[in-house]
Amino acid sequence: MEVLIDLVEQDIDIETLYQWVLSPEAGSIVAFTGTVRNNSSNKSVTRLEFEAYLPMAKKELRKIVDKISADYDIIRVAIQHRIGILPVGGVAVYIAVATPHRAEGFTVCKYIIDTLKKTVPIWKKEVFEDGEVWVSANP
Amino acid sequence: MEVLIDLVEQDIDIETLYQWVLSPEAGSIVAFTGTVRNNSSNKSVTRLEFEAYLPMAKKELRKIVDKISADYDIIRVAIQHRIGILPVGGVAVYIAVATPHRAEGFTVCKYIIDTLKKTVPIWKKEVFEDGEVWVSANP
Amino acid sequence: MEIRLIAFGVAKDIMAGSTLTIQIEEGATISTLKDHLVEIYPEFNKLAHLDFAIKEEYVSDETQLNVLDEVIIIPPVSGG
Amino acid sequence: MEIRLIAFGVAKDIMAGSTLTIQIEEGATISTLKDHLVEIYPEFNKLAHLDFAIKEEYVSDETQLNVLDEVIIIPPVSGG
Repeated sequence: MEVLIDLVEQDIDIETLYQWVLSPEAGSIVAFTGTVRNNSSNKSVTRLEFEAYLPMAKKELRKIVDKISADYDIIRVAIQHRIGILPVGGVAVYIAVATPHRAEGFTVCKYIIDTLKKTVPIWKKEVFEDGEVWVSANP
Repeated sequence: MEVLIDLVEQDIDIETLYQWVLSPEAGSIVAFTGTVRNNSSNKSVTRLEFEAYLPMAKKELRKIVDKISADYDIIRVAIQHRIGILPVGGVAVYIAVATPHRAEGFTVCKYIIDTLKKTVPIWKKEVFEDGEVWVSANP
Repeated sequence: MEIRLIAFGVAKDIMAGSTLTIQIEEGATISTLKDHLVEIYPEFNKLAHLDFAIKEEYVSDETQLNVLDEVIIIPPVSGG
Repeated sequence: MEIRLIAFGVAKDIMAGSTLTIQIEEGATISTLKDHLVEIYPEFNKLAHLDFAIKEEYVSDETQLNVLDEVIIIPPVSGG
């Protein structure tokens, strides 16, 4: 298994990451892109701001990959998360998983993004026209 | 919902399809790429050949999308399937699904490829160095 | 009556051609047609299953055939 | 002993700053630290939960603090 994990301050280059996961042994690439929606809780979003505890975020991402790779045959996986300011439509996160077969690809890709949202120290602030809020902070 | 369905004799242009599904209302793009593996049943694959009953294949793909869109909120979906001769590493099919949230994106994308493989009149022939076989023909 | 058959995939190989016109009794169903085909080409028996389509739609075993029908022979599909 | 705290996300807003050095009794645990924090900044009580990390790893409530520890305050994460 080859793994590429990064948190970046510039735009995520999906095309390059996608090309990177390609492998002649893979029959399936499942990719997830998380983008900034133009609304949240029925309010119009102006932009997002992401901050991360960088070294730990990378470690936690690696833990997610190591955990799931114990149960599934993964050929390559690339995870890149954006930090800093993002406009509506911007790519917040991209995850691409190359596996021999597709069923495991869907399972692995979904596991990574679901777990990322629970354990990786990255915080998102939604900025509206009339205020801002740290997402998930309150129940 | 906007839908793009096609069967093509030239290489699938993933980048263009991916760009097409993007929408400011979408928070998630889940994409599946099916590629030609270099081996099948432990034999070395030289190339694949796809043929389709074109008008019916498009109709059946549309039926799949219409069926799943009754249950899930889909913003855009693009499905393109290659026909003709494909080398190892070539892209056989690309499916990209833009939805407001990610859970439905994974469900919809997986449903489309799983159902495509059961109902859409497309046939794949695997060509090995020492012969060829129509896939799935025999139990 | 005469029915025109169009074959794809492995069916084309079994029939050594992609089209075939066969004679079948009036009022015959897809089921009857399938029996005829298996009789002429026993290889069809080796397939996991065999489906048919008329006018770009799958049809069931009970579907009655009409003269001038163009019947598509659909062996197990394997797209993706 | 002195413990250095580093805050992220909403914790930074609550503490009106990203770092804080506090005095805490020898042998105190993360749980004690949390109680201290909530006392100083009652706003922390409004969070769904509050986690901590030392040396880039999550620590449990029972983890004992050592002098010179740098404790990261991790409010509910929201990446992706």
